[in-house]
Amino acid sequence: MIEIGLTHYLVLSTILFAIGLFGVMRRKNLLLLFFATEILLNSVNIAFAAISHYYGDLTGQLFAFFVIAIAASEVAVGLGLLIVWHKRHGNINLDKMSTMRG
Amino acid sequence: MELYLYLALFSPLAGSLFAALFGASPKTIVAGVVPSVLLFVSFVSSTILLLHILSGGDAVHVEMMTWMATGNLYIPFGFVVDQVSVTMMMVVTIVSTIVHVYSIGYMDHDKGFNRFFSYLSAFVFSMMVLVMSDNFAGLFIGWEGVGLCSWLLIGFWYEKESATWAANEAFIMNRIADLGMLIGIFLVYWNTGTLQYDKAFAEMQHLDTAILAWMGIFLFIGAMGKSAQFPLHTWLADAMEGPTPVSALIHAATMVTAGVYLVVRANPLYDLIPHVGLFIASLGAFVALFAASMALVNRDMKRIIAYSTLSQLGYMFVAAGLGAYWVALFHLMAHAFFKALLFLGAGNVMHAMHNELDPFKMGGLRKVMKGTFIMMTLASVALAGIYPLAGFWSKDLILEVAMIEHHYIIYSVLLFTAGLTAFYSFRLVALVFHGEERYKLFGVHPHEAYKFMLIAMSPLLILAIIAGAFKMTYFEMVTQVLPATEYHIHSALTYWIMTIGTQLFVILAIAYAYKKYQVAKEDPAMEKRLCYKILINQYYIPYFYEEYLVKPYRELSTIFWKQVDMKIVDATVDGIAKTIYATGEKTREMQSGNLSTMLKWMVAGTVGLLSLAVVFGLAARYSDEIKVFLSGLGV
Amino acid sequence: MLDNILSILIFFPALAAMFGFVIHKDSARAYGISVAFIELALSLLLWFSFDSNASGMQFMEQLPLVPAFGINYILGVDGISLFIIILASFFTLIGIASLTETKNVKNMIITLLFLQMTMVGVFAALDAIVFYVFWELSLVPMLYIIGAWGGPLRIYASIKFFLYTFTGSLVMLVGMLFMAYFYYQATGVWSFAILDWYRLILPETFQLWLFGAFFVGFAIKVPMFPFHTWLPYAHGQAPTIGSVILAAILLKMGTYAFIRFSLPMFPDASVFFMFPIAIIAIIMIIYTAMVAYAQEDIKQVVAYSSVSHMGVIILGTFALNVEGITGSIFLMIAHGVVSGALFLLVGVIYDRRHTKMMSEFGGLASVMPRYATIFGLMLMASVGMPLTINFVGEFLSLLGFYKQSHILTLLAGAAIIVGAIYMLAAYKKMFFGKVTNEKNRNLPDVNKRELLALIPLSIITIWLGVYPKPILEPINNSVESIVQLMHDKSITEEAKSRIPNLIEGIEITKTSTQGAH
Amino acid sequence: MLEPVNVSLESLNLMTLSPMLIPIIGALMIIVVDLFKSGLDKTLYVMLSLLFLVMDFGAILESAGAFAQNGTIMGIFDVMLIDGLAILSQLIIVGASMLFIPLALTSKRFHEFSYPEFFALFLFMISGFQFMVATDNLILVFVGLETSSLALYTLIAMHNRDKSFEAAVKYFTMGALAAGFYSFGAMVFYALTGSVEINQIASVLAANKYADIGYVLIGVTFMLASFGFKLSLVPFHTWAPDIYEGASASMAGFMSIVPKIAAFIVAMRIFEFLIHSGVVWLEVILYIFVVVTMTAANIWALVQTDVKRMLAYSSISHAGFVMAAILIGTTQSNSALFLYWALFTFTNLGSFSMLWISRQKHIPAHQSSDHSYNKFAGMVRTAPVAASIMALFMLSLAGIPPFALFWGKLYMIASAVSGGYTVLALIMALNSAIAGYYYLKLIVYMFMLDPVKGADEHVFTNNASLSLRTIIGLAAVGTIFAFIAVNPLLEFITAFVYNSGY
Amino acid sequence: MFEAIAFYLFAFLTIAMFYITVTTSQALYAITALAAGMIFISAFFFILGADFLGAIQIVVYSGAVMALYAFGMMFFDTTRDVKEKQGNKAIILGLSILAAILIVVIFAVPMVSNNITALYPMVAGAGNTQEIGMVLFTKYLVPFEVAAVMLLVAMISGIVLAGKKMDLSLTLMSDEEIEAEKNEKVRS
Repeated sequence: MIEIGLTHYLVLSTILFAIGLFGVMRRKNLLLLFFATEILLNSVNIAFAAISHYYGDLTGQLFAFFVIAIAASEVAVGLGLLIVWHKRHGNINLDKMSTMRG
Repeated sequence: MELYLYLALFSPLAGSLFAALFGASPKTIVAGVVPSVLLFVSFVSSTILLLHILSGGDAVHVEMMTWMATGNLYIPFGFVVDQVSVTMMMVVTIVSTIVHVYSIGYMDHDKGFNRFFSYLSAFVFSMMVLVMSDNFAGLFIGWEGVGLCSWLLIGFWYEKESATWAANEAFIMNRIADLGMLIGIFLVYWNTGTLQYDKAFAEMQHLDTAILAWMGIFLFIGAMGKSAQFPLHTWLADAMEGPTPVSALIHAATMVTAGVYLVVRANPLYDLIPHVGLFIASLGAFVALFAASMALVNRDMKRIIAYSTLSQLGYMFVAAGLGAYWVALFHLMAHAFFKALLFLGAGNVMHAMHNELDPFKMGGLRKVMKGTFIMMTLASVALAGIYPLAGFWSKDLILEVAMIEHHYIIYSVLLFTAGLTAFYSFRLVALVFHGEERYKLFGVHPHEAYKFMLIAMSPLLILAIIAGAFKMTYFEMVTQVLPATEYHIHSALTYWIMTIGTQLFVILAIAYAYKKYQVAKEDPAMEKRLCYKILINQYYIPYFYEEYLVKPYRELSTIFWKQVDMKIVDATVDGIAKTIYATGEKTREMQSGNLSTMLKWMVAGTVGLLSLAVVFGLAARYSDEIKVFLSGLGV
Repeated sequence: MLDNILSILIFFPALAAMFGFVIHKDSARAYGISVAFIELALSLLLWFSFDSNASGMQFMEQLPLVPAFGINYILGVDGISLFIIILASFFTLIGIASLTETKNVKNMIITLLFLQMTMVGVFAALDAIVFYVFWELSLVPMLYIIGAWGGPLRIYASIKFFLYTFTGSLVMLVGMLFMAYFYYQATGVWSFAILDWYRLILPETFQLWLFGAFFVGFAIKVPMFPFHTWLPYAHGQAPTIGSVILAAILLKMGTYAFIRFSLPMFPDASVFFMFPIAIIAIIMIIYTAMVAYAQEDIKQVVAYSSVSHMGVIILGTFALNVEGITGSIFLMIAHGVVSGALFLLVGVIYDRRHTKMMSEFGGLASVMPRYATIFGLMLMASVGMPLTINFVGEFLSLLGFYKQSHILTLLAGAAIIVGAIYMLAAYKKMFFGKVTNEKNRNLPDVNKRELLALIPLSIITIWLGVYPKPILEPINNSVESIVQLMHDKSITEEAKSRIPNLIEGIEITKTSTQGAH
Repeated sequence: MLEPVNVSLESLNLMTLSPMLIPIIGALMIIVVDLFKSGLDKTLYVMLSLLFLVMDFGAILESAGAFAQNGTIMGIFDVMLIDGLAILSQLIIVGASMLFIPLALTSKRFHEFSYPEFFALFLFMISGFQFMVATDNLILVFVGLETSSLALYTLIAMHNRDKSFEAAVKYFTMGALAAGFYSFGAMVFYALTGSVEINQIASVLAANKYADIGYVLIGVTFMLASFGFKLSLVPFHTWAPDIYEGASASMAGFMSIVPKIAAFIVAMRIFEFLIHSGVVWLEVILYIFVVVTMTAANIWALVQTDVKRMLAYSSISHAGFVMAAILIGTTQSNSALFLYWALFTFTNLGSFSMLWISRQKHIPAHQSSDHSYNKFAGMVRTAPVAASIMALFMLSLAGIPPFALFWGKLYMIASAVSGGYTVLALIMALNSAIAGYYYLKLIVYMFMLDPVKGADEHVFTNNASLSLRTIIGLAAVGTIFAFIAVNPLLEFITAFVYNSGY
Repeated sequence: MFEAIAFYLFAFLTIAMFYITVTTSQALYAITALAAGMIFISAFFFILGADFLGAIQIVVYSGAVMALYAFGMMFFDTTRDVKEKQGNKAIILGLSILAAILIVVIFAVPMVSNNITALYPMVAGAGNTQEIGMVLFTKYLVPFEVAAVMLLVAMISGIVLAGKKMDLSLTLMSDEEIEAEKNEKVRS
């Protein structure tokens, strides 16, 4: 327990990932839902950094770097979409977003 | 000779086609005359052929062209005129020529006049094919052809429900028998490799008796249908719905005897299987009695004659079954003459009585219809088998055959039937021509038929009287191809006792008939008796067929359609389609359009995969332990 | 021209159909008749140049299509397919000539011409995929014909027809792919050429499975019990021309395919499945005949009677001897002519009264004597009266199967009884009796146009019944080579004994397979 | 201290980048053009994009030539991987895009085409897809994937109506989740092997003899979830119908083809080696995926009332069908995938284009949605040629020979047969039969029903212009005469797939 | 020892923060917790010696992303309580917990194969940033450039979507309306 190994980080990452999943499923407010997706990506980043550290290999860090970049881009696009939606409908509740079904 | 053969064969066809040309037009006398003339040509050609054969000429055998040839099967249109077929040709052409001429008068007022002659000539053509063919397939062509024409002619007055019903019944019943015939033909082909009579019969000598027996049985089933033997007999009585000339030609003289002809023709086969022959004879005897009994009480003139035909066919089968083929053929010929005469006479009566058939509504007609009276009486005498008319010679011979072959039961049945025959024949004569003129009650004014009709009938009368005289000539001729067994009772005393006894018995029966029906009166007491009811209802056989075969068939058909086909077979197919569709309808809810649900599905899918992965991962990791565990369980 | 006559036969109607789009709709019928007439003339030319004494494939054409996968455009005819091709062009002509539809005649004619392409294609194809292409493609025009010109349930009927057969043929396609794969394994080359497949001898288990796969496709097309329920709907709803072509040609695809594929490719499986299939055939014969008897709609009677007759064809096919197979092929043609004529006849009365219910009629014999006569003739042909075309086929089929089983043939022979029952009953209901319905009293008899279609059919019915030789002989030659091939290929004792060995046929077989390459 | 790195220019193989760079340059150029003079007509941008796509296509062909000569080429520090798969898929991607982009030239005006940015984003997206397929580095795959996805979300939204926003948001959110799955999956593989290059992963795993099968399975699971989303495998498909409905018809057609082929390539690269190394679990799971996706999507397509949604489900079903190729994993099946997809491109793009030309701006009362079935009722009367072409596409989709898709199906089922997947082959065949129903349904509406009363007669060519007609004509010709092209196509594809070692 | 304490501390904090993020009904709490969580994560990066990553994490996430979100929150006016109707909570909870447990079960098993050779080993004596730079601009040059394109795409997307032109939908307007609109613009 005391000796922190890779497994610890992986487990932590998994728990955070699960929290992210929980959020993704639970949230109905799109903005808050986007938060949860950020958690997903962040949790993976921890694992990448940890693996990179324990293997002495830089690839993991680079992956994490790109993940951060991707997360940032996603925020931009996601917020753009939300803004358009909000302008039209005045809400960002996904329960009110089901005109297409079946 | 080939020319005459073709002439004999195809002039009826030409006549038929000629008449058919006028099929849709109103009555033209030409449509009746030309076929009659062409039939006369056919008759003349047949006579020439007969003379040729009689003068010791070889059988005429032609092969016109190939019909079917495939694999080893080779079926030509081949025709043979030998002693047997020429007999049949003579019978057919004589009777049909007469009937044609007669019909010109009989059908005078019918709007289907032209059509009638077309059918009638077509029938003759089919019959000629039947008798002249040199192979089983050709025989079958004629066989079915006469069936078709019989259907057309029975149902000639197609506006009558009963007529069309009878036509269909006749056709279908014949078809049942034809199946037997067809199977017989298949058996012949696969066992002998050919359908030509001569080759097949030659081959049969080497075959196993069991196979031959099956062949004989199946071919005889075919014969049973055409010759209306029990249990396929009901159609014949119903077939009387057709015009009377048709009854005379088809249902008395020619077509119904085709079965006898088949057995005679296949004599080499039946000779090899005497037990089947005995069965045929027994059935014949039974039918003779059975039909005669029904004729006793019937109140329909034509049906009475029809039953008598049936009964006489029974006689013929007795002869044929016992191996006396020439006797059968001889009776066939004689019977054809007097029975046709009887029918034509009945036709005259019907005409006179405006299609009334119940003899109880006639009576005393001898005054107005002298010619017909004489002819019918003589025909009845011939039928009863009184010396020296045709019936005596041929029928007595059959009795003798039964005697000589030691089939005493058959003999006594036949003897008894002979009495019955005499009784019902003269019952009819008595009712129709003697006694009170009951028809007056119905306001009918009977008149004699056209002269030329009576003249046309006269050759039949003559033949009915003198046919017996040709017995020995005939014997010599046909025994060149048929087994030449002379039937003589060795003891002269027995012979005379038998003959005179029979004659006396018959005359007694006639006398009784006259006595009883001289004054026709309804007899309610008799009508209440059980046996009367059985007889008048034809042993309840038609009823049985209707209730237990026709109706169930109809109902089963409806069940098959509405229940099985629609509700099971089709519904299964539709059910599969509907199930798929319904599944779609139900599960499309999965696509609720709500993003949250979609995300949940994604996560659920992943978790599902994960659990499978874990299970599999664990299983892989602990595969050894699992194996041990499972082996412990004995799996 | 003779070298490519099959391609011309296939694609000429299609090309003509393309051109047909620009024809003015009033002239469409004339155009259609001309095209169909030329096509018929071409197919007759094919017949006259056909060497009746040779048993192998003739007029073979070969073009690479997807050589990488062994798919080639191979055509050829032998005695088996020749007459069905002629029948197809004949019926297209008859059909167009007797067309009474008034709605969208042009579309109908174009569709018919396309249909003709597919029909000829199916029977001329010697490559499984090419065969499959035409086989499937034939569904489309038929779908349109039923769906656009049919009765009230037309859409249900057309979709059912399409999907049912489509499903079956997809299973068949899998079977074909397996066959090609086995061929590939055996030889290292992909090939879908039927003649190549003929040379492949498969182990019995493979044969059984493949036979099953092909069977599903063919059985639905035939249609065999219990896959037949699409047929009454299709016939019942289709316009006259649709029923005529469907009954006369399209149904024959299934039975033809049995002879072209199943028998020579899987002789052992054919023997193995002979009795089960014979029993199905007997059920088809008797059961559907009884169902036909119960019908109230004359067209349904004829439709079910088709199923019943197809039973006899199947039985003849699975007699596995020359007599039976020849008979079944002949019966295909015969049934095509007769049922086609019967459907035309039903169409005649439908055009006049717009009903097909038999209870609406009665006594028509006196109102329409010519019609009654022709109907009667076709009825007699349908019940297998000798000297009509049907009898030859029916007789030979039953005769052939009798070699294999006595009892089953006896049962199957009931065809001639039950067939007579429903046909005569129907005829009685429609034509006999008094005219009870006032609407029927003044019906006009068949007119010239209808006679134009019916008279040739009547003539053929009788001509081929009296003198079937010109057709029977080429069929016989080709069938002999197939039977010999089956005998040579079969591996089980049972099959060797069931399939006759025609010693003189060996030489022919060899040359025919060599000629293919 | 770090040593300076010396890299020779030749070793970089810069030409491997050229096909991807061309659309990027094009996109930038479009933006620059807009910068200098705004308000230019869309035709300019359409033609510019087309021009760059043609150049792109040329560049890919050039690398195809190089591949045919030298085999697989690695470039730019071995990040770029130009093998047969990359080339074939790029050809399909760029080819489909070339067919797609002229669809912007509608006679009616739509919002998205008024933006030059639309075309720029489109070209960026294409290059994103190209990067995705032309590498075996999971990082580049990820970045390429996101580049294209982000552009795609925007392109959908730019159609500018409520449904398209809804679609974009849904797609985006689910895409974000899928991105999470992807990175998690990549992480697991990285944890296992210390590498994010698929070749490397494969060899390390093989060296370890798959000792950590549990980890592998977790990684595969997440990868499956992520690509299941992209490929719309059930139950990750839920976005597809909604997004197709929300997007413009032309975009929907594009989406049914291009993103999926890119995802197929990556999936093929990842899963193929796993299947070949005997990961039975994956085989079972893929089997289930294939069967369920094919069948369920078909069943749902049956009950649709809107043609576009029906086509969406049908696209899902087709994707499931093609997924079988990866399961079977033989050269034949992988070639079948490309053949199928190339033919599918023509047919599906054609059918969506048919919807596109019939797009109305205002939905009449009798129509419940943009492309409800009854809109097409009796189409053969009013627009016979259009109806025939539409029917042609439907028949092709249903797999009626000899139209394009039949050959794809044929070869795919054949590969299942020769791969030993008999039952799968049967299921595939039977599914085609189920699918027949809903394609027929449209044909029934068009050819067998009467038009709805009061329907606008010109509705079917509402939106048509010469270029649209040309595209549809091309698609139709491609669909009909596919049988001529199948053989060269097949030989080409098989050679490329085989030489790439798949 | 220090490492363990730091790990557990930050692990607890991160989990807590993220948990608050996904459960709280106050958007403001959520964003705050998220930002805090991000910062705590950067702590892990520092612990693991990924200094560059840690810096980026703080700059990009806690700086840029959070600013964007904050802006978004203001725009959407979500500062008040967020009412979220929950469907079946059991499913949500169950699925997440199941997922966690399943992965943990497997991850808890130590990896058998530990003979991983680093492809891009950390070089002793070089700073983390230097190392990253080295790899980034050689091996990962292409992904880096593509990421640049991606950011450009994101930028364009953001501008287009949030731009004013989107307010008026040409898609929904008929041609006449579009013409009218144009003329008005010209006039004004």
